[in-house]
Amino acid sequence: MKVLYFAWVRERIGTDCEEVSPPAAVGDVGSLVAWLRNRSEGHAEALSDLARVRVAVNQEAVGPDHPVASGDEIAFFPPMTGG
Amino acid sequence: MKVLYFAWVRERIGTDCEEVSPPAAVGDVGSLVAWLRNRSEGHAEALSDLARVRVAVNQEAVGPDHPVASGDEIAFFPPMTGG
Amino acid sequence: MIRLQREDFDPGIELASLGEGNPVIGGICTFVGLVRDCSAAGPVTAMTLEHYPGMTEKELARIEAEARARWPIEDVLIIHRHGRLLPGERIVLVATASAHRQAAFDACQFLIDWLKTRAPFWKREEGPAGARWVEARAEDDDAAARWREDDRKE
Amino acid sequence: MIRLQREDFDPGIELASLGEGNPVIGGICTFVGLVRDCSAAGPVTAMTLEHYPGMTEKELARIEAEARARWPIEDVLIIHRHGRLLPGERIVLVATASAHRQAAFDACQFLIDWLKTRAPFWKREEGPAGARWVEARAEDDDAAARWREDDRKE
Repeated sequence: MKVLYFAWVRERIGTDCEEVSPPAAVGDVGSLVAWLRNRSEGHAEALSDLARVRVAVNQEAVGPDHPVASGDEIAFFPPMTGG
Repeated sequence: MKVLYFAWVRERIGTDCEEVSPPAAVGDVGSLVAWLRNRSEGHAEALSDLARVRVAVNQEAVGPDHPVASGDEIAFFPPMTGG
Repeated sequence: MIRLQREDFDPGIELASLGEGNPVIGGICTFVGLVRDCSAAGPVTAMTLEHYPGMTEKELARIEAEARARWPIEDVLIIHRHGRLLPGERIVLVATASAHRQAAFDACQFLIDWLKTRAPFWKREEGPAGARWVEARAEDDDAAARWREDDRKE
Repeated sequence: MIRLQREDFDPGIELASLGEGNPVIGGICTFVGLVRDCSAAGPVTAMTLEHYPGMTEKELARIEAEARARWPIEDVLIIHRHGRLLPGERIVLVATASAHRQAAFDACQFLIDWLKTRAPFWKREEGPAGARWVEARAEDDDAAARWREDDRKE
């Protein structure tokens, strides 16, 4: 699956996009976040507090229980500040 | 004093402006209206129902108790419908 | 700024100078009112706006002053036309510029609500059945009543 | 209509075609957001708007659809810029055309309120002390929360 990062999440992780292949047990957003935290110190820090980070699966805002599957586009970013 | 009429008040009275010299006893808007009603059938009809007519004295909206004096500009018109 | 005129106006040109170069402004809210081809009373082929020269300018100035007293507004523009207009033509433009969007929205809505019930304009509609004076609408009175006189934010 | 672009836009030109020739339209409400030279965090010398290409367009389309479901809107225009902007520059334009002014005002305010909390844009401000990501504001969440999901007028 493709994982995208935006704004300060992107800066802390150090990349805007990565292809990842988590184990089959990673079936929802919450377990994906737990798995991503182990990839680097930047991941651990950026994704440490899920209250500060929003998630989209296939370009739609979702909660931590939302399923994820290979082929999905998952994005992590701070609360929006446009307009 | 100068009396102005607008919209359907103007049409019913048949003029947009007249100079009038009411007796000294005519000291407020209410008594002026009562006096104007005697000038013509058009006046009587246009000013018959004060709930349907607004009044301005010297270009400021006022109520029936507002004083009027010679030299004043008094206007009668329906509720506003601009914008 | 207040303008009363017979001729049409170009909202783009008018808005370009609103609060120009004032870096405090974060939002501009604009309302433009147009002649519809149909009203509560039926089809409308034309509309004539009568007004009270002298009082109109004064009343619009009072309404602008009231808005400025209630909200932190950086700039205001009110343009109102009079004379005979056809469906689709612009009647009125009200615009407010403020540091904050809520103040811009509230002040703009206040201005058009008060203008509709306080500025001395009267509309006469023409239709297939002849001409008729537009009746004041209870909804407009209700809209204006939202902004009570004693509601100043100061 | 929704447009996402780096370059500036001319509100006058954009609004000219909004609901053009639709004689049902009685009111057009427009909000334009500008870069201020000062924010809650201090002086601002420039601002960069990052966004999520693909999701941004989808989210703006969802927000437009929601507004059309809630109010009798004849036309909608949303233009949002991204990239680096200087104080005084336009960021966003939201405009709504409706038969009635209250619907135009409400829908316009709804669109900007939802856009601020739902469209994937992030602002990075530059100032004398360096650059910082703008924090989401509780006021914007409160403004968006006025329009509850289950509040559809239909």
